[in-house]
Amino acid sequence: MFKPLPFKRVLVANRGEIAVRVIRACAELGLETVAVYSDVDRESLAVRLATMAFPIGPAPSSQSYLRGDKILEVARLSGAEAIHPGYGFLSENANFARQVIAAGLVWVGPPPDAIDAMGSKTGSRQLMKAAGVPVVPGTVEPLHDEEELVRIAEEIGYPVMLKASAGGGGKGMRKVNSKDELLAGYRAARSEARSSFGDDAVYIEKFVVNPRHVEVQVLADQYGETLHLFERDCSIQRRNQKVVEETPCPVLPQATREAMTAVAVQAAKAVGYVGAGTVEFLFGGDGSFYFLEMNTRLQVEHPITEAITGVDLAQAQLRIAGGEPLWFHQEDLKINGHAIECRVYAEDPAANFSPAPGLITTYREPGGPFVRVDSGVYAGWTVPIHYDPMIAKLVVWGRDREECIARTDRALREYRVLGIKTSIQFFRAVLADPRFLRGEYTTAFITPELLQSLPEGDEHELAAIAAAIAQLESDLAPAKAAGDDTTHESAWRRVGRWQNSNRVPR
Amino acid sequence: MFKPLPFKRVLVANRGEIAVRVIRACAELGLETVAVYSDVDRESLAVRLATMAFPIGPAPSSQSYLRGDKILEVARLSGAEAIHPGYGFLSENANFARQVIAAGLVWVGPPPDAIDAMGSKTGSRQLMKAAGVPVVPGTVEPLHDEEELVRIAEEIGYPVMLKASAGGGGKGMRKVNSKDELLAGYRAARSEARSSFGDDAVYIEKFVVNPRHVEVQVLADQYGETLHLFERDCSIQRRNQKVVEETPCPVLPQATREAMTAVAVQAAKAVGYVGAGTVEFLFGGDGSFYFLEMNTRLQVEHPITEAITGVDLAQAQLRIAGGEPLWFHQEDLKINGHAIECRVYAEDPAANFSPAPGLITTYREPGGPFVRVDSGVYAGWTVPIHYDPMIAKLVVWGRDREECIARTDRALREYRVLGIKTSIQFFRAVLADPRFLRGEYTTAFITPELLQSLPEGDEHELAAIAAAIAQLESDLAPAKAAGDDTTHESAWRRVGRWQNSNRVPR
Amino acid sequence: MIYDVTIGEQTLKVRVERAETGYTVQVGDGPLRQVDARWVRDHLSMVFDDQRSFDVPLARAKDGWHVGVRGQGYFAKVIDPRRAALRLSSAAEEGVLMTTMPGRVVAVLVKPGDAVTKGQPLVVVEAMKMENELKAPRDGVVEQVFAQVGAALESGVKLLQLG
Amino acid sequence: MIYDVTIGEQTLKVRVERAETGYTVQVGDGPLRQVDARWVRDHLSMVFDDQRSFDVPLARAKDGWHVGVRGQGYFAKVIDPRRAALRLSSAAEEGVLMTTMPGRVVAVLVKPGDAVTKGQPLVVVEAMKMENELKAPRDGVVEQVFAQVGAALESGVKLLQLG
Repeated sequence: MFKPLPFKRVLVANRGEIAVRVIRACAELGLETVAVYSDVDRESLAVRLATMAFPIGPAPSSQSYLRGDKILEVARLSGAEAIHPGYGFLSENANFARQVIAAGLVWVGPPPDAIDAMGSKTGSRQLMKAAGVPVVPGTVEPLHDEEELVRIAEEIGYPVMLKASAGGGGKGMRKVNSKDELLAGYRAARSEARSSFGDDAVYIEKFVVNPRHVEVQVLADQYGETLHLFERDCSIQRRNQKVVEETPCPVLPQATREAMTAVAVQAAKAVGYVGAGTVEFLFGGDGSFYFLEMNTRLQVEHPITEAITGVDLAQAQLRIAGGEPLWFHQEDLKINGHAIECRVYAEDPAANFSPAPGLITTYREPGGPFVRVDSGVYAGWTVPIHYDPMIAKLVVWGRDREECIARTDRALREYRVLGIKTSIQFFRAVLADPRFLRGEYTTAFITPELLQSLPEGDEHELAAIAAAIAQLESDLAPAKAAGDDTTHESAWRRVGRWQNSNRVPR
Repeated sequence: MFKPLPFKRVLVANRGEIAVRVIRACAELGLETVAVYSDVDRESLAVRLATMAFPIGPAPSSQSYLRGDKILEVARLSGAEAIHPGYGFLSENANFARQVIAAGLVWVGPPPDAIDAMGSKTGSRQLMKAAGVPVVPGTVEPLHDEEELVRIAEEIGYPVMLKASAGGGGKGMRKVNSKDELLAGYRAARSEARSSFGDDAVYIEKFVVNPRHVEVQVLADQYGETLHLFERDCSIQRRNQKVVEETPCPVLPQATREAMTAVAVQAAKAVGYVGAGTVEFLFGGDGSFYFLEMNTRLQVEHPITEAITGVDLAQAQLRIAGGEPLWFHQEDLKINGHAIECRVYAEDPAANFSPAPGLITTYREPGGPFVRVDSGVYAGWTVPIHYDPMIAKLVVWGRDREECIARTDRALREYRVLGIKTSIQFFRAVLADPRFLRGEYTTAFITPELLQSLPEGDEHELAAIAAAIAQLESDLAPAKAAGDDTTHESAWRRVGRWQNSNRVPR
Repeated sequence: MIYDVTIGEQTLKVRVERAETGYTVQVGDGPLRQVDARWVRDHLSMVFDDQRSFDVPLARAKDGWHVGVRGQGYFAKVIDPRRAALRLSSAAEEGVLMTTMPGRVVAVLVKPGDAVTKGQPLVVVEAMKMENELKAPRDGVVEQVFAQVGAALESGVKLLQLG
Repeated sequence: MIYDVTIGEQTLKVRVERAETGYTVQVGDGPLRQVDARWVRDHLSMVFDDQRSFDVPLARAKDGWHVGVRGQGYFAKVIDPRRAALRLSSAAEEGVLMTTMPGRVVAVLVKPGDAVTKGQPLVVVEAMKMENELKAPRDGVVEQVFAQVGAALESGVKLLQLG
């Protein structure tokens, strides 16, 4: 029996599937929950499942989910004693965390100073470098002159990457393959940086060839015990957003795993980390790995780690925040089998993943062995235009990677979403791709060709037949057609019966 | 990569959740499926999920699911190359199995001779006794005279049980606590047996005090390798039907586990068993255990074993039937965590578990971490009157028993079924019972008092308010009331909006 | 509007009025409460003025509603008392025996003209391999038998009329 | 009845008639097939005469149906050709620009009187942090602009009329 937590009611300062995830963890620990909702989320699953629910403003998150003041006011009104921020929104806002603590509430997250320390990309890099954590070789500060550029490029070795200090979105970036291209590339990068950002400062970094995105889950209690829960491979991305994740990484040598996880624990300890966090690495095709950043919160993809370790990370966050020392240790953790997550987005993969919000008319999740769906939606829910398009996560476990892939494909085939476009079918193309099957993929996995490989067969013909049947019934009995009336005893079902009884209406 | 199976299409000779379970296993192995359905099952989930579907007759199972001839005909018509019988119906019918094999099809089950050997209660007991498996001490043959009775009662020790050889249903049974009661009890049992069955033959058995029902899952390939996958405790029963099962058994000493699982493997080997099977034991409060019977098929409760071992038993059945040697061995199997199954029945626990078939108007399964639902129903499905009332199985895993219980309770709270009565709420009373929490329960666990302990609070008031609101809207807009029209843009939802805009219909 | 809502043995007077946002409700002479109620397909999502949230599945039934609260299903019979006076007396008072669940008639234990006493088994209905005895709602004489052995019947079908 | 069903770029002629059990269907001049089709809430369960089973989610949309086959969602525009003659020409021919998804208007790039060429971006709509340019369906002159920057619009709302 674990120690009763020092709080009884938890405010969940988030929305969507992660709010539901946290509500479930609270329910399993016997805690009451307080949901907050923007105007368009009144009918959300989180509101429906929580013990209490409070409105906090209009749809735009700047007026609702990002309003720390309103959330603290709801905490006061509701009698919540702890706040779980989920991911995104206020989860990595150190000032909000400080306000929560100052208000005498329990912050279910890392210490604000740890958030701050990891919050700045350059700051955290310098900090990690000092702590002996490998970072991508290069300067963090802007280059002073061409002489320094040439010297450092020689030091770290080609290819190198030149990046605008003020940059982002790929602008002001230049890959340089050899010394011959260096100066021309530098000048082009500076000129592009100046025209894009009004600042021509540029820094240099080693270009990691065939990189994969591999991250390590860590968990630390308030008493200095810091564990890792192995890695996740999150290389399959579109627009720098993760799409499919798996654990363990199919190509990580055990020695590298040991080194990487040790470094992750070291990184967490260097900032006095507490709770659940993730240390992200770039893992090169040559076996090297480098610290990218640390996410000081629960990650979207945490369930695959739960699947292979059996540790409920959301529950663990709450128990750690409640002051409980870790109830298991590094040697208790083993990689058990394999897990894959597919992030189901309301978007159209065939139209360059453009968002597809709207009303979900049909929604049926897959079930059966070792299939988990974390979602915040249901049939009848309208996916709002204001937030991230992720509507659900499909998480599948298998004894080995092969079984896991086959089961994930089965689950995808069982998934039924209608009304909005989703990435469900696209995942089947990912899973069937030979690069994925071999485990040999990089962050450049998703290509236009992959999108073309979506299955094609008699689907159009079948869809046309179904639509024609529906239209016929609708034309014959317009007032009571299917889709207008989906009750259990729909007129349409009756129509079906008439036919079996010579069309005599009953 | 496992060896491709020698069949591509599997006929699933069953219905309900187990048909869906088998279809999922086939889909994960890349196999096509053929569903068969009785007249009332045309719209079942199994038919919807299968590759092909064939009608096999009227609702009564004697005219459909028990008609081996029709099923073999469907196998021929559909080109199915294997038949999976599920549980119940034809699954333990050795003659049907022989016909399947004679038709050149693969029988996904044990050899017919093994079914036969275990099919007779007395026959299997004698066989097991000969193989050195402990059976409940006593005679299997009728007692010859009072002299023999006294001698054997002394041998096996009091209390003893006297049972009518032709008996069943509790008639002609007498518990005898000491020698003083023996002869009177014997005469009474004989007289009752004669009047009930026209046959006064009576045999004697040791009475096992505070018995639990503990069973061992076994798995054997065609080449003589026979494994066990630990035990399941299935003591919580109503009307001799299992209701809640868990694994591992919370009170089984490790030494007994080792002895019991070894005996189970021995029993399976004694009959040349192949495939998945279960050896059932009576486990006495004194630590003794005795062979009861062997179920020569997949059990309803197999998923809890899957949860703690990671082995997909339905897939394993198919692979073994396809001739694959076992791909893991005894030493690869460990008990990982704890799992509980609740069998969701369409029945009314408050009315002595009387059946409650009918239309399911609302159906939402729980989700999230480590929660699995195997079901054959959906909102809009009418549970037929003709078959077993089980509609779904909730299977929950936890790192330990405590976490598992808390998570199961959370999942039960999330489960929403309306239209028919179910046992969902009843399970919450089971889980909260101190005897269950301590793990100290027997087959006599379910008592009238437990049924009285169903939670009571403001539920009536809340239900009354909800019904009154629905009735108000229905009275104000009778043609378009909720429940009459549950489309996404229901009139009723619009009514809700009117109120926010001064009731001006749009 | 004020309704008489009967759940099990208990009857509650529930007052419900549309309000600016949602509804004003009152149970018996309890406090007035505001409730924001939204229909989400087959559920009613209710948030009360103390911000307590309840997710209540709801479906129309004969004479009332199926309602689920905290996982438990209830049948709420709803009567508008202003109209109730116009109604006929209940089935039990009329001496009508009806099926209470779908099932198959396996035995009719009485015949027209038989005198029966309240609680006496009259018809046996089987569903899902379980037999259920349907008992006389009051004393009386069997006037007419509609039940036929072997017939598969829905819930709420007339089996027998007592005089 | 014969319908023209358009899915993506493809238009199929589908003949469908009620039959003794279910329907008789024919696509183009393909074979006649029988299909037993049952509506189960928001799905159509179809079993064809070769006993192939398909579980197809279905929902009404403007001018047609959303249909899901093997996990993929399609929009099937359904036209009864006998009535089609009576219809007006399509929106694109009329020069109407409409929203293709719900979103918020973040920019209007033209004003009344501007000459535009087919494919030229006219309006930018944002949804879920992604911007989408809506382009001119044909050459023409902007007659009227209905789109207002900042407005949150449903799918299928008129943004702009070309002359």
